[in-house]
Amino acid sequence: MRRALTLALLILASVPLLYAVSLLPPVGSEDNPTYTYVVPHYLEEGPEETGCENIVTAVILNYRGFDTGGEVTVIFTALMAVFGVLLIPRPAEKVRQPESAVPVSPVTLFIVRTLAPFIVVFSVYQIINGHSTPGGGFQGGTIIGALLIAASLVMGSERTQRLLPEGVRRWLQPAAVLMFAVVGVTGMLLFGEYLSYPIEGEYLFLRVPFLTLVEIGIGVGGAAIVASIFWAMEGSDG
Amino acid sequence: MSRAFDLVLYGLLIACALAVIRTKDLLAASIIFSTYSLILCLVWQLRGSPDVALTEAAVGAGVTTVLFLVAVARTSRRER
Amino acid sequence: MGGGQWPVVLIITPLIGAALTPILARRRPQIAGYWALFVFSIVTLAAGVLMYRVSTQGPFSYYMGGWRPPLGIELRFDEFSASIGVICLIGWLSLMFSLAYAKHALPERRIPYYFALVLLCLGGMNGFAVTGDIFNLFVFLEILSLSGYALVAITGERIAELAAFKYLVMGAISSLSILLAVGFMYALTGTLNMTDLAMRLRDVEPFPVAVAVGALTLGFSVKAALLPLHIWLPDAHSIAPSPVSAILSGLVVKIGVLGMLRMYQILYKAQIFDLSALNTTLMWLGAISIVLGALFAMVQEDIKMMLAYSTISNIGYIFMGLGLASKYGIIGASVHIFNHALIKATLFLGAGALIHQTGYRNLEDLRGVGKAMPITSAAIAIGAISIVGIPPTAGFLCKWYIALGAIEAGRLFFAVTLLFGALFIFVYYIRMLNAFYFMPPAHPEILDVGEAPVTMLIPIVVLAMLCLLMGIFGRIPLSFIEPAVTNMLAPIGG
Amino acid sequence: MRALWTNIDYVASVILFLIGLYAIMVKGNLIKKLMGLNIMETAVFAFVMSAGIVTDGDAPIMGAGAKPPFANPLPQGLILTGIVVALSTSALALSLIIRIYRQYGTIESDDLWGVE
Repeated sequence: MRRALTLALLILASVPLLYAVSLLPPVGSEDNPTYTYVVPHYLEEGPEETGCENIVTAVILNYRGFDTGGEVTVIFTALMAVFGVLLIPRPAEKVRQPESAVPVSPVTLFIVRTLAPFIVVFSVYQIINGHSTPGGGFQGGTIIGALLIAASLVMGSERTQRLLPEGVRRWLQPAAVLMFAVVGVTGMLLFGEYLSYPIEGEYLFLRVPFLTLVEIGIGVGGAAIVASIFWAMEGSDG
Repeated sequence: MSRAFDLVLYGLLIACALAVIRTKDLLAASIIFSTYSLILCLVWQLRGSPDVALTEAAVGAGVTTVLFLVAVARTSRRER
Repeated sequence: MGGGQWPVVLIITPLIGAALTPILARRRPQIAGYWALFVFSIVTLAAGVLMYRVSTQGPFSYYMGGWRPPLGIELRFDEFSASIGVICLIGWLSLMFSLAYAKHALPERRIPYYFALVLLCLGGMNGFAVTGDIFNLFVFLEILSLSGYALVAITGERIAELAAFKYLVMGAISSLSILLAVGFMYALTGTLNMTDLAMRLRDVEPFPVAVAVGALTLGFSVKAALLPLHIWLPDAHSIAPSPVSAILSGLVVKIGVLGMLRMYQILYKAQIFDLSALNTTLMWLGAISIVLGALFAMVQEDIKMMLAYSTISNIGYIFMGLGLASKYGIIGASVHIFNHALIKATLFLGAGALIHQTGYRNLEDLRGVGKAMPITSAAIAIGAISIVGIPPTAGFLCKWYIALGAIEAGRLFFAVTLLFGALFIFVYYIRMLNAFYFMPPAHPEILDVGEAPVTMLIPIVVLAMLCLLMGIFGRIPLSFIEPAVTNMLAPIGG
Repeated sequence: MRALWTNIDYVASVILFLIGLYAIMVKGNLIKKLMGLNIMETAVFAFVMSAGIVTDGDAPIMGAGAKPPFANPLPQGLILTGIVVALSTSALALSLIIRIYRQYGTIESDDLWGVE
């Protein structure tokens, strides 16, 4: 009954949606307003104005950098939220789950150990070269975070957490938010507005280092947050 | 030609989405959800968006799935 | 350039403050509260300066990264953005109230995260109020919603997590429907800036825009808890810690209304189609919310539950004012955003103080508390009188304006509904005051509890005084918002 | 109908959106609801991305050998943010689910109604 009713409701809702969709500008055409209005400026002036060969990076870190500042705040909010919801009153009372119910197979262990250095190199490359190649801070950071998760699965969370002691972790988690603030305020003091980067003039050489700094901040913060969320959910302290 | 391939991918996406809903075993559903994300990642790579594809692969297929698995392990595996 | 960097101070300070909170409070969690209060004082100062600038120089913009729209993101400060004032005021007082409250109500380890989340929520609201970019709006909406969901669950009491989950699912669907609408508008016009969007929406297909408007209305009315979409609100608002209830009920639901106002600003300027169908719907839903919200509130035993339903009723007033689409109606609605925030914060903080001191939540158990906690009870009484709309208080003027708006629009029926709604509200607040002052106590020991600690009393008293002052000087916000409304309605020749 | 065929990318995302919504409304298991929410999220992302499709568009990375047409970079930037938002929502929701299970021993909403 409930299913049928919901289904009917959704089919009813789909009619105006589909009709509206059919009236939108045709997908893929180069004459769409989405492609003729703001984007030509990004594509033509982007590399010149921002120093990024990857225009997506130019958009997310320079033209619309404030959005990305918001994005890293959202994920930091998620971390605070997970801690606020999950951390149990007294550490002494915490329920220790068994490290893992099934013993880790030596094959998995071997693969994780062998691949780890390559994964790290790959993510660091992504983070540092975000402005000229696909990928960037967040992608690289998430991959490092995923590696930490994989390590926790094979070696146990306690041992992995020793790589990133609690005192250090506390500083790394807000790294992205703080790095944005530092670069943003520097830009504000030197070039006029929050998150401004130099377009020309004597400070031009600072542009790429600044972008790289932001990328590193996002990467480090992203990795720490992703891993900490996992640890908190898995039952050990974030 | 690439249009036909797009259609196949969309078909697969919808099939995966339905499978996620229908599967009673939550562990299996999580894995199917991961597949869903990977197909989506392929779609985006084909549309000239390697950045989004990388993110989707790392976040959607990777971290989100792991978090789902942790939650399933901490709660119950069967859906009623 | 040429305008100082106060907008940056306003937006960035709470985010940095929140990022540093867990680090600073690692050893001593109690520090977090004082730190958050200090950070938010700076934000409040910035809000004051910015509001002063708006009132003296008129609206102005700040371009993030120096990129002019539509290339970059614009922060737009106009009369509606002045809601940062009320956000900062209520936020600051709630933070102060939290100092003593958090110590008792929360597990110690969660205290730093509590304050970080409150800062993020308030910072997100400030960003939402001033941004001029529809995608940036979505980002700030997510910051404030995520922290809101977590704050509901943070006590870990009774059904807190369930209420938070329900809130999260409804909230996430509404955010997605807003993002879908952003997608529609972007596909049609290629721009994300609000001012630019209003210009470019003039010559596009109207039907997809209508669907987008529908999705936006749906999304924002979930956030604002308009009646058929209110089901998440009573549990979430009553189970949250009291200062959080004050923030959620006073401010976060208003974010939905503010979003509607932004949408109307775009639509009136774009003049793309006749809005009367939407307006009529909102008017009716508003009227139903007023009556049903009040009826539900009448039968509640839990004091915070009652206040939560009363919020639904008052949101009805605001939506009715918006739907009337007449000048007085919209002015009344905009000012009611402000006044209801003050009143509801008074009531929730007052109720929080009562619960904190006595340990009881039900009206029956709280009998006779008027003698035990005279100051808090008096403040609650002032709040109750204001919310009913008895003349010398804050609630009167805006309800009066909305009624005027209904008459102006030739909708006498709605003016009558409004009066009946006020009557219902009167009944249930009388019931509450009766229990406080005139009934013999159900628990004799309640007479021995003392007044709340001074950091809790100050916010309550300040808010109650403001409720009275806003009644006397109520014309100030009315005349402040008037040019914005006139400007908004100008294209339709009203 | 022809217009629907040209805009098949939008149509696909609308279908996925409705599938996700159906899961949220009908499924009783909280984790299942959350999966529905995630499907809905990706559907909206696909919708916004479709607004930026350029036929045979190349990745918008300038440099030696890059030739137009390029894919639209703006929706890509927006969706990068969107994906992170989706991850954040899921993380919080799953934490809530874990807590709910610890308290009530069930995550079926039919059983949880009784608790309330």
